[in-house]
Amino acid sequence: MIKSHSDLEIISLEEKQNTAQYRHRVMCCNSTACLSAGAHGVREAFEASIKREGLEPQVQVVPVGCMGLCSQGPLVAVKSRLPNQETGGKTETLYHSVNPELAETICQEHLANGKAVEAQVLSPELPFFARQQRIVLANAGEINPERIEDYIARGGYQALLQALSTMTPLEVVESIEQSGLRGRGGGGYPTGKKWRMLHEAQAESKYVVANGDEGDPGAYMDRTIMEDDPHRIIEGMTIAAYATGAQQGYLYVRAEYPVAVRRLETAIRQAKRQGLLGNKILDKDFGFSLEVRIGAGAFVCGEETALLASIEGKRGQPVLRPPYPTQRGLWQSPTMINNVETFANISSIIQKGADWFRSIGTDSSKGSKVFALAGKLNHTGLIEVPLGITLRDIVEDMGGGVAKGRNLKAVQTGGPSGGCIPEAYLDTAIDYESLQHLGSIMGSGGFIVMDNDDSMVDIAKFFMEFCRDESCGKCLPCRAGTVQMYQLLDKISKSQASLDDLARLEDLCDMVKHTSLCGLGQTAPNPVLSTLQYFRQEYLDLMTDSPPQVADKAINYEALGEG
Amino acid sequence: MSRIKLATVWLGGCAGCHMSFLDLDEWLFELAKVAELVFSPIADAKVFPEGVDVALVEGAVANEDNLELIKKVRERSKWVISFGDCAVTGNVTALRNPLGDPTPMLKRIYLAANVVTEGVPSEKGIVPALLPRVMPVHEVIKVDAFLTGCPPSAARIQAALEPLVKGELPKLEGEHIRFGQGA
Amino acid sequence: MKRLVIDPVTRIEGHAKISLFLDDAGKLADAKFHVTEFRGFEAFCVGRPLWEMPSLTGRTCGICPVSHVLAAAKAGDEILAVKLPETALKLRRLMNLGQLIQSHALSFFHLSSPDFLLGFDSDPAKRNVFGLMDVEPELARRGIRLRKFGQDIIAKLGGQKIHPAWAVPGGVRQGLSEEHRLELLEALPEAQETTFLALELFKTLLDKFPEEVASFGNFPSLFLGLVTPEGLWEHHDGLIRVVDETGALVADKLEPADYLDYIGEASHNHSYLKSPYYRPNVAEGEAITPESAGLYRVGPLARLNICNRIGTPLADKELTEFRERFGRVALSSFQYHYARLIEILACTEAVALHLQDPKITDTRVRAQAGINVLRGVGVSEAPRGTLFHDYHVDENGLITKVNMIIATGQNNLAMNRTVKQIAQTFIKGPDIAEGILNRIEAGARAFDPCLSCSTHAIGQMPMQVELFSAQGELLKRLERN
Amino acid sequence: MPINLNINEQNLKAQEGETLLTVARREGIPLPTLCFLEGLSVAGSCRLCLVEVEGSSKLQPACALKVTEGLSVKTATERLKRYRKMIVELLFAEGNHVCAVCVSNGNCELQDLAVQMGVDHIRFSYQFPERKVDLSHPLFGFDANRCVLCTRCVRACDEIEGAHTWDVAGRGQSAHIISDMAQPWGSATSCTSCSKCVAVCPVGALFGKGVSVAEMKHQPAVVDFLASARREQNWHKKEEQ
Repeated sequence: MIKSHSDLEIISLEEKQNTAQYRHRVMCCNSTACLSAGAHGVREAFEASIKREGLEPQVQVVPVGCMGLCSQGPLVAVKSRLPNQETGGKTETLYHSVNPELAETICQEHLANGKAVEAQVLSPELPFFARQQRIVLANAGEINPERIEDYIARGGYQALLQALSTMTPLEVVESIEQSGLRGRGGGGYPTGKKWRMLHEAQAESKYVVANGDEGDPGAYMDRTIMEDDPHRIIEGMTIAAYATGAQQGYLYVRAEYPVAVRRLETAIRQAKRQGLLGNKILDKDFGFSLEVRIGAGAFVCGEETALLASIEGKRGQPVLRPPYPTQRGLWQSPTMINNVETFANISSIIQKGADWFRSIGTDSSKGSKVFALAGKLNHTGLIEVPLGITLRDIVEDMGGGVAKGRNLKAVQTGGPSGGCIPEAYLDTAIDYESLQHLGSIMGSGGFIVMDNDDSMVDIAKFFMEFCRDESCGKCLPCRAGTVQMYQLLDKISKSQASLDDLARLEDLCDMVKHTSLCGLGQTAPNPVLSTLQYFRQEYLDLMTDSPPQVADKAINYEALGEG
Repeated sequence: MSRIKLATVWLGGCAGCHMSFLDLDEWLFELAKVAELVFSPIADAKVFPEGVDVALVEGAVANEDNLELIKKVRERSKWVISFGDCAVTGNVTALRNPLGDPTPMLKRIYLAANVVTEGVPSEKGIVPALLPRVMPVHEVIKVDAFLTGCPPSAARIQAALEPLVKGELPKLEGEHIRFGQGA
Repeated sequence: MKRLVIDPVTRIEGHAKISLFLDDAGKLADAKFHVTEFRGFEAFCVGRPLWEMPSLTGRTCGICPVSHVLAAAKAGDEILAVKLPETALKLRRLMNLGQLIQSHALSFFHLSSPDFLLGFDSDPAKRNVFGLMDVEPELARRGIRLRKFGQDIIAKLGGQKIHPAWAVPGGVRQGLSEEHRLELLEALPEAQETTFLALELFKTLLDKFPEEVASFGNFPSLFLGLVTPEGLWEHHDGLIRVVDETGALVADKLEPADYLDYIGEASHNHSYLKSPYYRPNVAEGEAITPESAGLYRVGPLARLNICNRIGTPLADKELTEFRERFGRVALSSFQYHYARLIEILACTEAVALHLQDPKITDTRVRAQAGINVLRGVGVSEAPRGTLFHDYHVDENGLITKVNMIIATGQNNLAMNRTVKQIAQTFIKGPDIAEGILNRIEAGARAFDPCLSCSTHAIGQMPMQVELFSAQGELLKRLERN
Repeated sequence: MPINLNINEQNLKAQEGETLLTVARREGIPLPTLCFLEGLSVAGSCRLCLVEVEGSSKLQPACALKVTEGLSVKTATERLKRYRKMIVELLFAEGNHVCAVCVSNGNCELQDLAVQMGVDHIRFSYQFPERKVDLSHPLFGFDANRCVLCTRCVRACDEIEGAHTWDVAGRGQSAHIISDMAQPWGSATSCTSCSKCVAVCPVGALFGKGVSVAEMKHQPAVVDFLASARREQNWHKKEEQ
């Protein structure tokens, strides 16, 4: 049971000593992207050849989380105790595209002889890595997420201890307010403001909820945090509970993330055992319990009120607001919901201070944001960058430019609720307001790059299909509107639509946006509206004067002729 | 005063709207003073003529013949009016749509065990093939006004015809537009 | 071989074409009557509640919706296994009489009389009810008012003229008010007067059209329809009787519900309209053609031919005269028109009797019950002939199977044979005058075919003529204006 | 405490805690509704009663909007009318609403809404979904073809009767009403056959068994009576007092 600073220190020291026994620490990416590229076989190959070479006492093989550059996985980092000559004085070497054969070579040359396999080494100078600022992903790829000791060795739970022993709950709330942290789920609502509302709410029971129902197609920021650094979220939530007076918390994770669920559950068990959850946390007069709740994979359950309904065991669909969850949430009690990425920022803010956090980002948007780079880029994967970085920096520098020498056409941000930003606006510095101004949103961090081969109508259609399938069906505009909008987009994409159809589509976008009950419906038209705003001609080019009717062709009787 | 050229067209429907038109009874004499019936199932023209002023179209678009005729009607008429619920909504004629492709239905009806059969009727150029989906008229062509009802009552038809014979599009509202009813 | 298609056949209640096949010498080799609409009622009624069937199947036809409403309600009665309140039965009969009157008036005045009064060869642009209104305004007005009388009976009972939602399994939804009864009684004399006028007019016309009388479907055949247990003319209940061309009973007192035992159905490649036939006259596996011994006719002519007498004095007097003219059984389909007028007269007499019946305004008009039997057959005489609705339901009352045999379908073989007979009579060579084509259409018109309902599976009919080469290639499409 | 508010540039007084819809109805200001029913909880899902609130970019449902001092709203702007008409059209397009052969023809709130909105045809494409009729209950029937998912039946059954026989299954365009665990209504053991769901249905989806076309007349006011009778412990019908 950890009760004090020194207890934490002991664990940390033991862990560091344990690591220091080894000359090399081979960190094999064990995240979903690399696993699907064969990372499991790579790790086995390392273990086998280390055994064969008799290097077991000198080399530790560790499964770690995502290192980011998923397009070049499986990634393996070799960390050495001492800088040695053969690797050019570096203590860390990162290999890309590792396969079992390469693992064997690395073992024989690098681990045994201290000579890096240069051809497969990624430079840490690569802008993809160099320009990142890792706060929430600080431990991803560094620690074994299934060991609390690893987390503690990297300063974990220090912030909780600090908050509990040196700050009043109100001071914690104020610190978060001062930091300028905003909700990372997409809305960008000031986190401190939410915390204060729950803090001030008078009720017998209060709840904090982490939203890990990441549903945007292609997004895996939250999954990565949950899989790679579960304790960071738990620590953030526990601090939040202390600050707001909540006694119970829920981690809402979608069922499609079984690894995240397993690691969070393991982490909760470990934290409980260490007295970091439960009654009398860190021997203080403060208790907090945490449970994982598994969502059945409905996109709409990312919406606050639908998520709460789902936790209560009800049909996951939104309800009218007000009352807001901080007034009446879970089981009618005040409830605060933050995205897991938001919670992952907390421990760093407490440890390093609000001012440190405020120093990162733009006037209105502080800190860093994780983006999932995808689409027609040379380098794709997960990055965490300071807010205020320009779109162009991400695309051209970090992403290595558009693949195959094609021209960039647009960047889609914000997933199904977002929009397409054309090349002309690439110098925009990213923050919540600037993206909104361009007709898109920050969202949860989707970042898809499109080149001239991509059809904007198809993009809009893809996201509309997604929204149609994910509509919960409660309110009519979203339930029926998305169906009609999808059909019109389909008709347009097949050159079967008239200008009347286009006008009808725009009418529907306007109506669905303004009349839908929740965010899903209100933002569903965004991909259409933003592509129409910047790429209207592309739609017009697909128009036809005499649209063929869906049922223009009669059925074929040939097969029916004979009795 | 010259009379307007009036046509009535019957696509996939039950003829109830045409019967309701005949329920105008003696007002038909008034109508005859201002309108000339140039094409109708109750008249003998075989080809839809050019220069029609007003075409009342009963029924939904259900087969190849309907499709061919309605396109001709649109080309040759100044105003096309969807006449009755089948034309406006698909109504009962479109009740087959939720069943999907009509092929199994045709087979069931024409290849039934107790039927002496030559197969599903399909003589080319004679028996028009069904469209996979019955469509209201405005899904196929532009429609200028809508006259709802199953059927629209004679009074409702008269309310629509009165402006039409004067060269104005009708503006029906209130109970005059209720689906499914004729009032 | 050349083929001529009349498309669309006009002034009939439906969508149809007629094909004429001419041999190389230009003489008629064959003729076919095609029905070109399909609607699928038998399919989409499945899964619907029994109680909605009258209104739903009523939509098979806007001309005689009442016939379907009544047949559907009767099938429903069978399934509920209820005995109808006496007044409900009387009211249903009254509505059917209104239906016969309006439909017959429509057929005679609005659709066919332009042929008789303006001439088969007159200007096709004027040969319609509007042309008649121009030339014979008084007669046209009377015809319109006679139809209106029939429609008013329907509206005063069912609330609206077309597609009244009124007859239901177990009875009817509302009775007849005293006020409406009096209004109808008041209108009755004029209706009867118009009927007499039309009858007298038609008798004078008969002599003008000897060739038409001789060729409009003039052939021996069976006739089928309902008669009362005593053998009198019947339009709603009763039992099935079949007679031959001499009037001899071929079958009598057949249970309508057993119709599948004696009526078969054939389907042809050239038409959506199936062809029912009299099963006992056809061998197993035999092809069904217009020459088949299974051909029978239904409708006004059949009803007059099968009954012993009508049972009301004025109509019986007319029937006697009719039989004096044409024998015990009239064979020419041209006389459908005549029969129709006699039936209108019979209907007006029957309407009078009903309206004077003290029980007609009774308000006990509906029996309530649940599903008691899983199949019901409702049979009624529609204006165009005997109508069968056959429903199967599940224990909850959801329709599981529907079969409908519709009056006009039963005349399908006869109509095919009729158009061929007319074509053979009038076509002398490759140059065919418009008036001849009109006569061919008029042959179909005599049956007053209602295709919109006969194509429950199927639908409507206007007429078209196409010329085909011997190889079956389309040479030209004849269009008459 | 009476408060002041402004509806369509008309100054009005109301009680704190009242909803805008209550005030508008009392003042005779027309506002279309479908999912709302006096006596049931507020769903706010049909979106027909949305109004424009001064100082807010978001439209608010009048059924849920609590009036506050100085509230200023517009209930019938051109934009709102346009949206409402589209909503009604979309409702027609998503189900199989064949008014002519519906048990509620002439007694239907959806049909009434179409008349109010001036809907004389549907601009959106009909979906023609394949849906079923459930006649397994001895007294009532449910025709999913006509259901508009207002969930009045669900709420009446849960909140007034306490049986919770009805609920919603599926999502988006596949969302549909089910009884018990998607069993036929007739085998739903929770159903007390109280008929409240039938009474509150705005369309012909729920009906008494044995009614034919145009015969079904619903009695939605029954839940308001029950709710207020329980609240006030007064079971006399108002007109009988």
